[in-house]
Amino acid sequence: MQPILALDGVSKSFAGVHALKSVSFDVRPGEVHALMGENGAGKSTLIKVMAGVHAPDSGDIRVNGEVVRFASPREARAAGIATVYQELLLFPELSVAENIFLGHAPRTTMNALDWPKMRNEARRLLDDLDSHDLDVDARVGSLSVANRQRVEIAKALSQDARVLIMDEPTAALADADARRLMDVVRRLRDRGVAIVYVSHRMPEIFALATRVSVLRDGAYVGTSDIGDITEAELVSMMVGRPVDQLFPKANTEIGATVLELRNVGYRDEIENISLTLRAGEIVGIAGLIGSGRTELALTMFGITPATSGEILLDGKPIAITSPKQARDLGIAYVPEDRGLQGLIKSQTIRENLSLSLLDRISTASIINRAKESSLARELIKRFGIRARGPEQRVRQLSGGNQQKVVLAKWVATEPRVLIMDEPTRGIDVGAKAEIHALMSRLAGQGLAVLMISSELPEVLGMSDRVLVMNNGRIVAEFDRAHATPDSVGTAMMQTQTLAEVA
Amino acid sequence: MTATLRSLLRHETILAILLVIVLAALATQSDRFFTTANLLNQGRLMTEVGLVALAMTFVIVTGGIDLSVGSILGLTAILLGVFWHNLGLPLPAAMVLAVLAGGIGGLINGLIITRFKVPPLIATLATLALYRGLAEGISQARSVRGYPEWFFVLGQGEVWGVPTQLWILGVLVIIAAVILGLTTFGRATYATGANETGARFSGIGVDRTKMLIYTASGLVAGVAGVIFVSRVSTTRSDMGTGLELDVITAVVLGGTSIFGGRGTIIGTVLGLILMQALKNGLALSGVKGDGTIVVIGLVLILAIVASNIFSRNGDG
Amino acid sequence: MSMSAPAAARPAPPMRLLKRVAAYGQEFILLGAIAALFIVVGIISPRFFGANNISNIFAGNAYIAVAAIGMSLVIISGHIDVAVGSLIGVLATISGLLAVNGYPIWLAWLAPVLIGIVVNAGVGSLVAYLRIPSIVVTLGMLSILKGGLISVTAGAWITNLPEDYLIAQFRLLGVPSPVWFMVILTALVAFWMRYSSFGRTIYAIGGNVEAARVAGIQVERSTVIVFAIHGAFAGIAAVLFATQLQVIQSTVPPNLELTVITASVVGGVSILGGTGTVIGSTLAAILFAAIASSLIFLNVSAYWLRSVQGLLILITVLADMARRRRLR
Amino acid sequence: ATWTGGDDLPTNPLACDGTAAAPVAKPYDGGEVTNQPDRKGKPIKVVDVPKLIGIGYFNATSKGIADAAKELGNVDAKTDGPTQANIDQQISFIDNYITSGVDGILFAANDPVAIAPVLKKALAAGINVVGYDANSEPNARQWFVNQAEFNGIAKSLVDNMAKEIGEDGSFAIVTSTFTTPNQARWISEMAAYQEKCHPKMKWLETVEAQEDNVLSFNQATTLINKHGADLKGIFGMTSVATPASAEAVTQAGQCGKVAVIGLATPNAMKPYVAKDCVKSVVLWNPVDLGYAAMYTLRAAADGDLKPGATSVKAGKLGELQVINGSEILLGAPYTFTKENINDFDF
Ligand SMILES: Nc1ncnc2c1ncn2[C@@H]1O[C@H](COP(=O)(O)OP(=O)(O)OP(=O)(O)O)[C@@H](O)[C@H]1O
Ligand SMILES: Nc1ncnc2c1ncn2[C@@H]1O[C@H](COP(=O)(O)OP(=O)(O)OP(=O)(O)O)[C@@H](O)[C@H]1O
Ligand SMILES: [Mg+2]
Ligand SMILES: [Mg+2]
Repeated sequence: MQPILALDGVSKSFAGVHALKSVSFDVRPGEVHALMGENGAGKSTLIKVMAGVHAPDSGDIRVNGEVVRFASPREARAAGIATVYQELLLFPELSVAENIFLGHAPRTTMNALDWPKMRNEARRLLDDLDSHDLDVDARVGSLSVANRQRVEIAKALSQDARVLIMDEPTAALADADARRLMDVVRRLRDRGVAIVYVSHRMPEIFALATRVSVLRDGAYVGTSDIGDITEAELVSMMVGRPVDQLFPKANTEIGATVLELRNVGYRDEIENISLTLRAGEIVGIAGLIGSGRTELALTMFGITPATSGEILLDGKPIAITSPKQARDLGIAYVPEDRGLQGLIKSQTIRENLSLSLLDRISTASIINRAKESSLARELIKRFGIRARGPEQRVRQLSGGNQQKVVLAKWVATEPRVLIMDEPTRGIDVGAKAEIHALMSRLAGQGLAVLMISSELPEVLGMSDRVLVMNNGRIVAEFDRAHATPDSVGTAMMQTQTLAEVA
Repeated sequence: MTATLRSLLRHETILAILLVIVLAALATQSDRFFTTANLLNQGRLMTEVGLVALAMTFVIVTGGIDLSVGSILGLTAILLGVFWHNLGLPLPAAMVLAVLAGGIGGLINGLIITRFKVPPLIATLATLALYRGLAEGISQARSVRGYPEWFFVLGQGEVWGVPTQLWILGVLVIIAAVILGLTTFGRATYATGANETGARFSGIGVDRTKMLIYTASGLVAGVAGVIFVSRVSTTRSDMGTGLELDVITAVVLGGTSIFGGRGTIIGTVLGLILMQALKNGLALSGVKGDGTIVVIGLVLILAIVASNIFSRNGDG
Repeated sequence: MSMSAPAAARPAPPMRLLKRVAAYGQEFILLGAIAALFIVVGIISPRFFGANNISNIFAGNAYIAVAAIGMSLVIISGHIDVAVGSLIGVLATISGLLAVNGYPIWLAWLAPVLIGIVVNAGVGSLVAYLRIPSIVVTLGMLSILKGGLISVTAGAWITNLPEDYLIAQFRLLGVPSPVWFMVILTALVAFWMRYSSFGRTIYAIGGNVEAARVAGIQVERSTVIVFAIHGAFAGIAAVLFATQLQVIQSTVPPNLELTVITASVVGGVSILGGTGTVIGSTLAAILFAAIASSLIFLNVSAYWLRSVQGLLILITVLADMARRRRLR
Repeated sequence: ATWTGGDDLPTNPLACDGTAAAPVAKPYDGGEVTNQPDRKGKPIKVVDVPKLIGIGYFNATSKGIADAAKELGNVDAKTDGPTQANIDQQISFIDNYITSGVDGILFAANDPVAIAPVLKKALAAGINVVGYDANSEPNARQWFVNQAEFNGIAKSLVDNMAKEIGEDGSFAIVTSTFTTPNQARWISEMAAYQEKCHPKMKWLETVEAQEDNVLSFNQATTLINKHGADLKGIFGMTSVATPASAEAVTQAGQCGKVAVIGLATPNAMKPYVAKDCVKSVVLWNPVDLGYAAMYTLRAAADGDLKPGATSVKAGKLGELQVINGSEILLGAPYTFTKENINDFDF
């Protein structure tokens, strides 16, 4: 069958960075073509070329065999190409319905916007995505990341596209939601839509894709039918080398209790949380979206200070009322949203790395620039951050490397407790393995690690103990031996049903 | 020189070149422009705006704005008179109290902005009216005059041949430049302006930083108020009306991004000097006041256009 | 327990209504404030309810309300214009000069609107295409227009305006024409903002420029258009301003830009862009006129007038903040 | 609200019957120019810095200055100043002109004390300094041309009002701001004079309206609405407030019921006077004021006007009297009425 959309020898560079080097790629109706590559390989850039956001420096774009030039995203959309971008591009002040239909809203005969119809259509689209609880009148700014992701997808679906491009649509989704989304993708594929799918999650690729193409450092590496390739081969195509084992959980000696929470609550978001973190231990928290895991982390880090209960550090009661205080007590938090919470993207790597330990590199408040630079260089080396140097702006780094900057910045504060919220979200396998290895190493050095993750395999693979949260409470606890996909998954689901009954 | 420093200095470099050209051009227009006496005198005239502009640089770097500075200046001027004349306090005590009152005005701005999350523009728009109203209400339109001679040293006197207030401005410029450029507080200021959430999640006391900055802005406006009273020998409740526009123009001309996260004290000082040089030099060259205003408006727009174009070429 | 919390969970019909109310909260706060003011002042001083006084309150700030419509669009789109006072001064002078120099009356009315469009399209172009922050461009424009106006007119008053030029003094059904302008333009724009795609585009640009760009919105062109529309409203406001009396001062009215911006933001337009309605800004303009009038009726010493205004602005804004927090 | 403002200076109401207060002989209290070069008969450069530019009143004084300069032939005069009545900017303007090297400075002070240091600096730089309209501290300038004394204006305004609304009428005042020195002085003197000579008149209140046309109109309208039939008269204290108040009365259909008396320039008032809505407008002729100021400056520069002089020749205005030590009196305030208003064009 003829490809509906094809790229031919497309190149694109940004201020000297060759993001794409003569890449060819195509997608046919009724197939899911997966696009793989490490962080910074150029996947999102390629997608933006197809979507008309970036004009290619050279090379051709063909729609149904005809060469086209997209001067703007509008033209790409007119050609039947809909895109779900990696960084969610929504309007926080507008409603869900309006976000879905902005730019192509239904009209009345008077050519005025037809709000009732817009809301109904939005309802229908969201119901299609099994998002019955998402209010079409809600302000998008008030939604969780996962719900925003759903809005993005509904928006793409609303356009009746012939080509649907999805850039890491499941990165922010928990397993169950990801599965629901995959069902939707299959349905669309069966309807004859051509789908370009980017994800770092291998199982999804093998469950969904018809073909897979790989980019490395902006260059096209190859394409294969999904049946003709194994996971290991795919990984080595992406990385250019064999990758260390994922979830390299080293058995470390578990020490004394560092941090203890007793019946901690914050408003009505989390309630009666009791848990202990011990030196050298990795505790994983599993849960569905909105189960309150992030809320718990925010409370432990002083963003939303606890409104009830007790927190003890080394057995002594403490109050954590601000992130600054948490940091000074030796608690570090690698947040969920790295662009907004983790980094100052317009600043340099050096400035980001030193931001949480300014006191330590300054005398009488004056920052020692030499110390700061050498610290930055050392961390870049130690964490294998791929960058031109400490003076590169974080904005210009790929997602994985940005994540490493956040990690490095917090590890450099030499914390005793490290809370990681979705530490490998949107991270390629290579980087993921590195982060996992790092996590193991840190635990080995006596850190108490609390890891929140929506990827069950990651939770199970990395944790000494697994806590399951639902509705703002801890509802189950498993030690490593008993934490199986079945047991944890059942706990997550059961409590969900319980909550619904209640 | 590092890449950041280079990119930070880019606007300042353009501005410095522009300033040199303007100074040269003005000097050829009038032989009375480029004289020590005139330049020192201009320094005296720009001190109040300059002082407030230093604090405003911090405010704008955090992504905020303080429109109430002119009103705070007026309020401190009135309070200085009231404390001294009506309450009979010794003048030095009245001076200190008046400056502190300015600080309280700034503190209230900071509280409204950090506690109640009111956008700075709106918060200070409201206090712009509020503080001016207080100045009018407290003064009941009366002026306080008849200050002792020693008090005028501050605004009309000289120390080692240089206007007294210029020393104060000079010292504060250095302090401000060091704080913003070299200290942890400066770093916190930039981080807050560039990404407030990110700064908070990095353990920066964002609210504390902002409170300090708005309070400092009020304090400095208070100091400017006292200097102003000393310079003009009287207090009036309409003192400092419209000061905020001059201050913001100087800061923005100096390359501080109105969106926050970017700006330097050097830039502000250059912007300030450029503005004052234009006002003075054009007047000396026979251009009337209204013509001067037009030129300043044009220079502001053109300077920012030029630096935008240059820096975009640089960044790609 | 706040009322909006259960509403967020499952919007039953009455709750939905409450949510609507909450979403338009600032308008209701303002309406409440105006009503409260009228009742309190009216009880203390019944003459406050005099037909003339009511009509003056509505007519007195109508030109500010009209200017605030354009300003609201600009602020919703994520920008600001601090030069609007100067622009109105310039346009009013041009209008008056045309009227006294024998040009047709319709031209004296139309020219300010057209010139407003052209000037602000220029401002918008600098903002959109050269990426200069709007506050910087308009700060420059403020100086240029203000200085330029005085250079040209030397502040000479314009007198001897023809009777039939004084449109702001016309009445229709006993209601002063500025009130008609204010009400009709507010209603039209409010409707247009909600039911036209360009209206929504303004919200989109102000809410998230990058998202607007990939949604296929021509951000630059739209920004220029928003500024141009704002220029048109400044032109209408200038004509209303110029024809209110029989003389035109031909200078820039002091602090007019602050009043217009304040009307917009007190009306609930977020200074960060992306939200707000023009109904709010019009109500705010009416509230200001009502406050100014009330203070005279309540014998508040005029010395404290400005403090009271400042406090009231603060209270309205804080009330709005509290409401928004509850909404979340 | 009653008037509490103004300054702390004592009021000095004139006698009710208009007998002029005996002029107090006072020695010269003006300032001295240091090292004044010989300017006698030589061309001089003069700058006029009014309170603000761009209002009708100062346009008129500026015209008078230009007229006189032309008549004199050896004066190069120009007007420059702030666009808002702002003490700080006015000071900067004067300072710049001192630096640029003028021979003479004419000023109308926004604040008598604030402007003093810079004027003294001018005197010290050998520049002749003459004020008009609004005085500075006496020793900061050589001479001040007084358009009409505060108490004279007050008397004229209040007497005219009493004539129109009767001895027991109620009135209100619209002024620019409470901090404007001249207006504040006038209002204080009016209060004192009314107390003394028209004790039954009732002063309702005073409102601020800046130098803003539309605001003045709105404030006057509100006064009319508030006081209804109780309000018999409105004083406009500025050349902006008076026509706006007249307009308010006109648009409220209260012509003949609410009197408007005030300080204003004739051109702005002609429509209302023609329609009989306003019967009397009080003002000196600001063109003459500027003209006299220019002549006074020339005389001071030539050395013809020395401390101790009792009069000065001012071209077509003839001899003007020196009062109060160092002030030159233009004359009594002038009342414009329907009969004479069309003779003036400013
Ligand atoms: N607007 C831009 N300006 C400069 N460099 C850019 C820009 N966009 C992308 N790049 C660079 O291009 C390269 C490819 O980035 P891209 O976002 O396409 O990677 P990706 O494969 O999507 O990575 P990830 O898996 O982390 O999302 C990176 O080196 C990135 O830094
Ligand atoms: N109504 C809301 N308004 C604003 N933010 C919200 C809202 N609901 C959730 N969030 C944010 O979304 C994120 C997820 O919320 P929560 O802590 O409840 O769930 P979680 O178990 O961490 O889920 P996730 O898998 O999405 O991280 C948090 O950052 C939270 O602050
Ligand atoms: Mg990507
Ligand atoms: Mg989470």
